[in-house]
Amino acid sequence: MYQLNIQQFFGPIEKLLELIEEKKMEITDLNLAEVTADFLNYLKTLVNVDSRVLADFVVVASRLLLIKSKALLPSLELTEEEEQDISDLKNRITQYQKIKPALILFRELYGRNNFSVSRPLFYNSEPVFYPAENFNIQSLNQSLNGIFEIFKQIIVESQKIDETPLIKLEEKIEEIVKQIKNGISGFGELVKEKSRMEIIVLFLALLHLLRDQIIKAEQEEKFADITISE
Amino acid sequence: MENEKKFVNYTDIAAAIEALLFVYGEPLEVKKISKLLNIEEEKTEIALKELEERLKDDKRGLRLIFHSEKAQLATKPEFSGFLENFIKEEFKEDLTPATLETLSLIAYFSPISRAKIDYFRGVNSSFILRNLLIRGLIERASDIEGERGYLYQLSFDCLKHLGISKIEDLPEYQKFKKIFEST
Amino acid sequence: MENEKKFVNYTDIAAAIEALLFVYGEPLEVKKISKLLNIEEEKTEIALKELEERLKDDKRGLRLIFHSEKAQLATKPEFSGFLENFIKEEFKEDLTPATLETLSLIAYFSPISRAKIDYFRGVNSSFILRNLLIRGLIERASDIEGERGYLYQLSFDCLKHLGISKIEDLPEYQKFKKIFEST
Repeated sequence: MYQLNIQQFFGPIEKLLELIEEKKMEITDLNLAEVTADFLNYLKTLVNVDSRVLADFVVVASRLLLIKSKALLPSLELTEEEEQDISDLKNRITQYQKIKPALILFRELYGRNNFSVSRPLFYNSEPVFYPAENFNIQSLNQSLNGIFEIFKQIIVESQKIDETPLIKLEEKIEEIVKQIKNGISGFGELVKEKSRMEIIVLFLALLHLLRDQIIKAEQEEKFADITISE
Repeated sequence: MENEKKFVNYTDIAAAIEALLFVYGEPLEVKKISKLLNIEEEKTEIALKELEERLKDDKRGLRLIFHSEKAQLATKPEFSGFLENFIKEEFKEDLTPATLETLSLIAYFSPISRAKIDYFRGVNSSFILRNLLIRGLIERASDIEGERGYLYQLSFDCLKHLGISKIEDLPEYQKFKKIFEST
Repeated sequence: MENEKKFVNYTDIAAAIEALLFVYGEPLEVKKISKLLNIEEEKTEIALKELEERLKDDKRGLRLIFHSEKAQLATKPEFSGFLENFIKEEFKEDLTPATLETLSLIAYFSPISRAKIDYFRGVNSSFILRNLLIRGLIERASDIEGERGYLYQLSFDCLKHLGISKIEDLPEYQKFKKIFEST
């Protein structure tokens, strides 16, 4: 049997809210920019997470980076779509904050172990053989075909996930350092022919390296290539 | 029907419903109870209310659980200390934080679609939903598939595990339902 | 015990006994009840008498069968005809798609555990398995207890009804066996 990925981590919205609340801050652009580094660090701890879930985290991370860039470069102009994305993220965190107390109350109730017990179906009856009219070899065969039809879809879906290689931030950080040593100096060159997902992770890796002052990066003007060097 | 019983009043009906639910054990639809007793649904509802009220008495060890137009007879949660042996296997294991997060969203805001759950959590929840369905903690709200897929709600077993007799008994249910509707 | 209840009077004890007998189903010895509730046998006897008297009320659908030191909760005799009819009617109905699904997995892959059935169906099957056991269509495989509980197979009556002598005679048996083993 293939194993379901039982997730031990929080959802990205819950995590973001937690980071903000830890610092007793309001949900503003500035404060979201403030917790971006912490969120990226959390992302780094997500090992063995399937790529579908990781992609959702990366979407949130890329919006945070947008907010962060805007905070660092006030002259940066965002497109309407980007503005929309940012306000959507803030909305979701605000909504989550409102319903979070319910989630805490529920957890408490679930763990209390104060339960009701019911009786099984026809508890005191002895089994009696009652076949039904629609019970025969054909209906059994039909049913089983139906189950495997649906089950096949689930397997295909989960295999698709398994086959997508996990793109690990650590690996991408190493890749950038190696490529710079090999003489590559532009981010454009680095991400040539890479998947969208890989580009996002490479960009995250770049920001990590910048933060830790391992590399230098320059951008002559908006939309120009980013020059990177040791 | 040969064994048909004539009912004189609601107290009579309530006694018959108690016997019926005791024998059946599982949740029984209000509609089905009416059919079995050969009375109007309205009368069944009134008799069920009467039975529910009567069971609230301290002298009684049982209570009625109501959920999605069905009723079930079960023990009062104050006696759970004597009934530890009867906890189902599926409820013994601890739930992960993400699973509890999903389950509580379903509890307060059911019936709720997967799209809505994903939106609130900011992450795909399909594996978690499958896990909750297999454990029997949630169920599909009905066999009608909505435009955006199935709707989910808590199961009777989950209500019993929580020790509540209907979904509205969740702490501050109305308040959070209102907040949710405004989002 | 964290959830232990303190009894104040016999009415309290009677309520606890009602809950206990409801869940256990079979006749329980006074001694066993006393032990479960952690009270003296004398007190249990008095509380049982109180429960018996209270159940005689017309408002109740249940009664206490109390004899040779054993007590059992049951329905009042006046409902027995009606309840027998109910069981018969219930089993005359066609099998639901969910029931047929479960039965087909058991037919082709027996003996099979509940965990496996749940896994293929993607939902909890415990209620359906109980239904099939009572209907005499399946049985627990003798003496083999799987890691996570019982294994299930078709009953002898059921095979006879289907007109096959062994499960290998089911249509497309080899094909399904192969799929099953590869998952």
